[in-house]
Amino acid sequence: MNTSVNISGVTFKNPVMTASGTFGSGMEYAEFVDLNRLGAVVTKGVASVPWPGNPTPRVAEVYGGMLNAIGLQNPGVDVMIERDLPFLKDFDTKVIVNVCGKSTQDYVDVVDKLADQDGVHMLEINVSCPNVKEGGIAFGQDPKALFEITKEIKNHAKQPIIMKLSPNVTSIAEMAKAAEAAGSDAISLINTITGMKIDIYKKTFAIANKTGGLSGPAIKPVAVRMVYEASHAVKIPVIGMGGIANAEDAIEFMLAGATGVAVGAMNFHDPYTTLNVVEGIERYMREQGISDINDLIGAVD
Amino acid sequence: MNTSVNISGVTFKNPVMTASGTFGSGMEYAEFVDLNRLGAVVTKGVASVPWPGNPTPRVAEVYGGMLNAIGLQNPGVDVMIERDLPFLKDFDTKVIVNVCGKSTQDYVDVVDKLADQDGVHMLEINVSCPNVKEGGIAFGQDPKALFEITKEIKNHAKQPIIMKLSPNVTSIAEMAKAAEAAGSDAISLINTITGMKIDIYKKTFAIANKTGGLSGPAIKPVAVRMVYEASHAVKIPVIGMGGIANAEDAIEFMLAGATGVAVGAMNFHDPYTTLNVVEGIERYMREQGISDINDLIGAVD
Amino acid sequence: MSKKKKISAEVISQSSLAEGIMDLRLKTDLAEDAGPGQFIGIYPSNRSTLLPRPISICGYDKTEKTLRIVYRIAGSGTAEFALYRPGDCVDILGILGNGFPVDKASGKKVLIIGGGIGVPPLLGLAKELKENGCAAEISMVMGYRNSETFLSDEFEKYGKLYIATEDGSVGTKGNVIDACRENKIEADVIFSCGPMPMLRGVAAYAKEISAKAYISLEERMACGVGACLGCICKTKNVDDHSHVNNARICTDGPVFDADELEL
Amino acid sequence: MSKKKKISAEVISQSSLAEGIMDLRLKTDLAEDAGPGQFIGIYPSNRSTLLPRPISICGYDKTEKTLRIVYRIAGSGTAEFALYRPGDCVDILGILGNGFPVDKASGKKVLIIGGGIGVPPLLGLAKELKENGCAAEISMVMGYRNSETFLSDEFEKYGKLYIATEDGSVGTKGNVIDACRENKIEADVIFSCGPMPMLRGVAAYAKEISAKAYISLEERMACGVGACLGCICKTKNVDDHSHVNNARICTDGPVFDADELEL
Ligand SMILES: Cc1cc2nc3c(=O)[nH]c(=O)nc-3n(C[C@H](O)[C@H](O)[C@H](O)COP(=O)(O)OP(=O)(O)OC[C@H]3O[C@@H](n4cnc5c(N)ncnc54)[C@H](O)[C@@H]3O)c2cc1C
Ligand SMILES: Cc1cc2nc3c(=O)[nH]c(=O)nc-3n(C[C@H](O)[C@H](O)[C@H](O)COP(=O)(O)OP(=O)(O)OC[C@H]3O[C@@H](n4cnc5c(N)ncnc54)[C@H](O)[C@@H]3O)c2cc1C
Ligand SMILES: Cc1cc2nc3c(=O)[nH]c(=O)nc-3n(C[C@H](O)[C@H](O)[C@H](O)COP(=O)(O)O)c2cc1C
Ligand SMILES: Cc1cc2nc3c(=O)[nH]c(=O)nc-3n(C[C@H](O)[C@H](O)[C@H](O)COP(=O)(O)O)c2cc1C
Ligand code: FES
Ligand code: FES
Repeated sequence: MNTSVNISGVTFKNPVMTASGTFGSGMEYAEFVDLNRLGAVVTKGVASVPWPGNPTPRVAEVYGGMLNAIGLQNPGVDVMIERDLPFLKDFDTKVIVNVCGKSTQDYVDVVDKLADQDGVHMLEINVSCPNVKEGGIAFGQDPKALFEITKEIKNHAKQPIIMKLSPNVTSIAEMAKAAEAAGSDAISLINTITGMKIDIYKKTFAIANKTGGLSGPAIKPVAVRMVYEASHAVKIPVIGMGGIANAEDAIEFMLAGATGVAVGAMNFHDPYTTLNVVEGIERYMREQGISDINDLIGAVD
Repeated sequence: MNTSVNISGVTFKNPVMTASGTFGSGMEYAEFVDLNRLGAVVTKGVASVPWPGNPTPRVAEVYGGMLNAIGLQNPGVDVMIERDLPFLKDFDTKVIVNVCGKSTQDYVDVVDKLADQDGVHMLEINVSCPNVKEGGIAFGQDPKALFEITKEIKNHAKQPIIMKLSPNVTSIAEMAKAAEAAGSDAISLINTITGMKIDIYKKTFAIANKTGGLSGPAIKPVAVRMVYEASHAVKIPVIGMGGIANAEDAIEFMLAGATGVAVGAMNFHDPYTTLNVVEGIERYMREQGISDINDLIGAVD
Repeated sequence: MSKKKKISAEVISQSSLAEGIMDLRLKTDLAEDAGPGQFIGIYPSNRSTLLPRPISICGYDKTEKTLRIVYRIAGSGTAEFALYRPGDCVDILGILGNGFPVDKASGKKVLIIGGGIGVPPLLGLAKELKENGCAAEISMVMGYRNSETFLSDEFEKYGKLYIATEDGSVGTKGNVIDACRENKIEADVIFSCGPMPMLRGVAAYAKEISAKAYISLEERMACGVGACLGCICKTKNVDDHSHVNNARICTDGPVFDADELEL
Repeated sequence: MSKKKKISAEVISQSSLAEGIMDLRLKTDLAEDAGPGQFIGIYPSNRSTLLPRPISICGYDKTEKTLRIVYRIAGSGTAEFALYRPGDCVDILGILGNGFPVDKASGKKVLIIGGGIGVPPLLGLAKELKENGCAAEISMVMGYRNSETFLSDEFEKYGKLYIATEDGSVGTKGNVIDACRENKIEADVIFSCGPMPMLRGVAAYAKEISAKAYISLEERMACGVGACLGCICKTKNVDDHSHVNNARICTDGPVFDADELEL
């Protein structure tokens, strides 16, 4: 039984990854899950310098999911290189570093610093964070801006890059095409959908930032649809995410066209989710007599 | 205690309405709910001629909601005038007729036919149905197209019009402004978010149309955010909907900026939902010492 | 007929009739309105699933105010129902649907054909026809996968019962139509419920023997009360309510005159 | 310390201590790792709410492997927990957080200050200090809304207890700081848990009497294990882990040296 997939020349032992920002640098969940079992660990977004993020409350629970406006707090790429990457090197899993920035130069700075880190197998470029005022999503909601920044990052990146797309757009296919045209090696989606919660007794926003990104099972049907549309619009591989809670969900994304899948907010509900997804996919393949996981990709059309 | 609200010159005894397409013409739910208690009944979308709609399966359950691709099946405006409007006239509630079409002319034809129906208090123009191939959402995803069709409909309409906006856009504020600029008297949002579900055992789409519109509690945070953004972008009143299950949810929409609120998919979960919302809002006002419901509108900022 | 209601019903008993087939009895006032071939919507209590599950009425006792349903564990909702114990409460919506037109059986040779999980609603029909109807004769053909021929002992009380099993372990090996032919069953009126391919076979068989067929259909439902237009089937002629060639299974059905459908 | 786990725990007992205040005891191996001031995440079984509820450990018995938690019914999750009966199972995540630094109490005059639903975790602390610590002296001030002074009888076993109530029905009328002043309570080390305005008062009072203060904070949490960065508090200096002026309450806390915080 083959469970390995190939994304832009990188081989993953299985398609199961962690969604950026929901798994720290892997350290926090290593207490629960053997990281060696995962296809890849995708780290929390990192910028060229430390970012303090947004005021609290930063998270709020909603029906079937949560809102977050962490605001990309991160210790900066230097700390990641000194502390987190060495920790991850000890595991037999691929490492994808998620990169954030406020300007094109910010992104390029991080990408340059990571260029000769051989423990970094791919870069995921977050141009879709709805929770920072400048940069971030501005690049992710306009196909021209997405094209430009992708091109610039591609000029610098030594590792293959994955542009991470925002669902807060009219046409996800158009965004996927812009990323592909600019040379992105793969795309991942969806980032969170912008949402809001109001406490009707306190008469305040549940999130200090007013709006936050919606994630969790609530968004899964939107995510599956967008993965389907994006994967039909481009030839580069797609990594799908949005509400994955179990192997069935992950397989649904693959049938829709995803080559890789990532578990996000459901890690908070059950820290063993990633592992359960890995094992559940294997069980499904056995039961359905599927010998190569690649046969699942885009199989429902 | 005043629970009445005014939308573009029409007075509603309370802000609670039914979301189009989830309440038939009112007849089906009259067995459960005294229609006299509702602010308004909003009817299923009606076209100039009967439409057969989409093949089945047309509905699928998802986490915290459902997908639908009814495809705007409807008996045509003539039947509505002969059968449904006379039925509704016997109730002391406002009637909003939801109008659909494939071309501008289609919409205009319906609007013209309804012009001298005094049992129709407002028209809601559905330019945001994701489940029909032509027309519909095409108008609802492009501000220019929205402006043009709004203008044309406004030229014909005798009743005040409500443009119903699609959430499947990059900027809801821009769409709201286009509707306002073209003379719409009010706007309503959100229509369903396009989603997809795949049955991993049958390897088929759960909905024959492949994609369907997501509704129910799962979409509430997105709907509240869009109501907030839209109501801050325009001066015309906003009718909010998306996942309302109880009075707390309805109040959340009002605090975010909605003047009216509509209950959709949750009617299917509990046919008494509209009535419970009406009574729950009154209870909240008593408990919180709010004498005029208009004080809630946009109160969290 | 009374108004439809969503109310809480109390579980009286539950048992397993066969592998994955449950027999649930509920105490509820709705029983007073029940008829054969009608159904109820049962709401899972799991708050992440919101739609009612349509389940046919298998039996009812109007004096005791009890409803009996027999269902297959098919997914998360029915799996939850299978855990219910006496005393538990469950929200139900009903009474839904039109039911079988028992008056059409008056003075006629009736044939009742059921397959798989389409068998249960026919038990209530057989009982009603036997006890309150004026059918000249009642034959029944029930199709099962294997020897787990649930409810067959009860059917026998109401008329002549033939059984078909896919694996041939009981009765005719094959499907219900094979059993009809094998036993050369004649009829003026057929009532049937089961999977769509079987219903198509029933409609064709009815034509052959010049009988009327009334068949009960299934479709994904959201509201269950005729409002959402989710559950339509195709009709030969323009439908009175929809003004297109669609009828609503939840309200215009689930039982239709086979001649009126585009199967 | 053992690894954190998500496991199922069995409810041993549950009772109400005061209006809306519940006392729940769980059987779980996690008790072996518990210390005063740490907490667990409790998952509602309602499938529409997915995040664990952080609740402090009020007491623990490492031989019996039991945890005790005392909580206020504050919303849908805690309302669900309040229905649990002996024998029910509940998923919990733990042991979380750093807990109170009991070693800092060694040879010192200790003052424990609690307010409202911040009272429960201090009971485990008082017991630990009394039974296994080497504090020179233990005074305690607990603040309540009214005469429902839950847990106060148990605190009395571990030292001198002062009570403050908002309505003046028991002890000092006013808040915990009013009670401290009224009783001129001296201390070298203060341990405290309660609402933020109270904690600010505690930090100021500690300055006044030149005591060290260790305070336990609350914030909305998602993961509970330091991964999501949802639950931060502001620190005076750049934090070792985050490299900005933020510490994670769930892992670096919930107990912090008040001097290190930007309150
Ligand atoms: C009029 C009618 C009468 C029925 N009577 C019976 C009966 O007496 N006994 C019995 O075992 N089954 C009956 N069914 C089928 C029954 O409704 C489904 O098996 C049940 O809804 C499955 O729910 P679930 O949550 O277990 O499955 P899931 O697959 O988890 O359900 C997901 C969603 O799909 C819907 N769904 C799944 N399967 C079906 C289906 N076959 N038909 C309609 N909706 C479906 C569910 O209602 C739910 O909304 C009937 C269906 C209809 C339409
Ligand atoms: C470290 C820590 C220790 C705590 N210890 C206790 C304790 O011992 N006893 C006790 O009664 N309460 C304690 N709380 C508060 C407790 O977590 C909340 O009252 C509880 O989460 C409310 O959940 P709910 O579902 O009833 O409320 P809801 O309002 O329905 O909860 C919705 C969401 O908000 C979160 N939330 C709501 N209130 C709070 C809050 N005050 N703090 C953090 N998250 C909140 C919930 O966890 C949930 O994710 C503690 C909080 C923290 C952070
Ligand atoms: C708390 C939190 C923090 C996140 N931080 C990041 C981030 O730093 N970079 C990024 O690209 N996406 C981030 N995301 C988005 C997730 O990676 C993922 O795209 C999204 O949550 C949808 O998946 P889910 O529904 O499985 O959570 C974050 C999500 C959450 C919930
Ligand atoms: C079954 C169904 C049919 C619908 N039909 C229409 C329609 O005819 N016209 C329209 O404008 N919106 C239609 N809608 C959208 C709803 O009116 C509403 O905007 C949407 O469902 C969000 O609200 P909810 O989450 O409360 O359902 C339909 C929704 C559903 C679920
Ligand atoms: S289920 Fe809604 S019309 Fe039949
Ligand atoms: S709750 Fe996630 S870091 Fe503290």
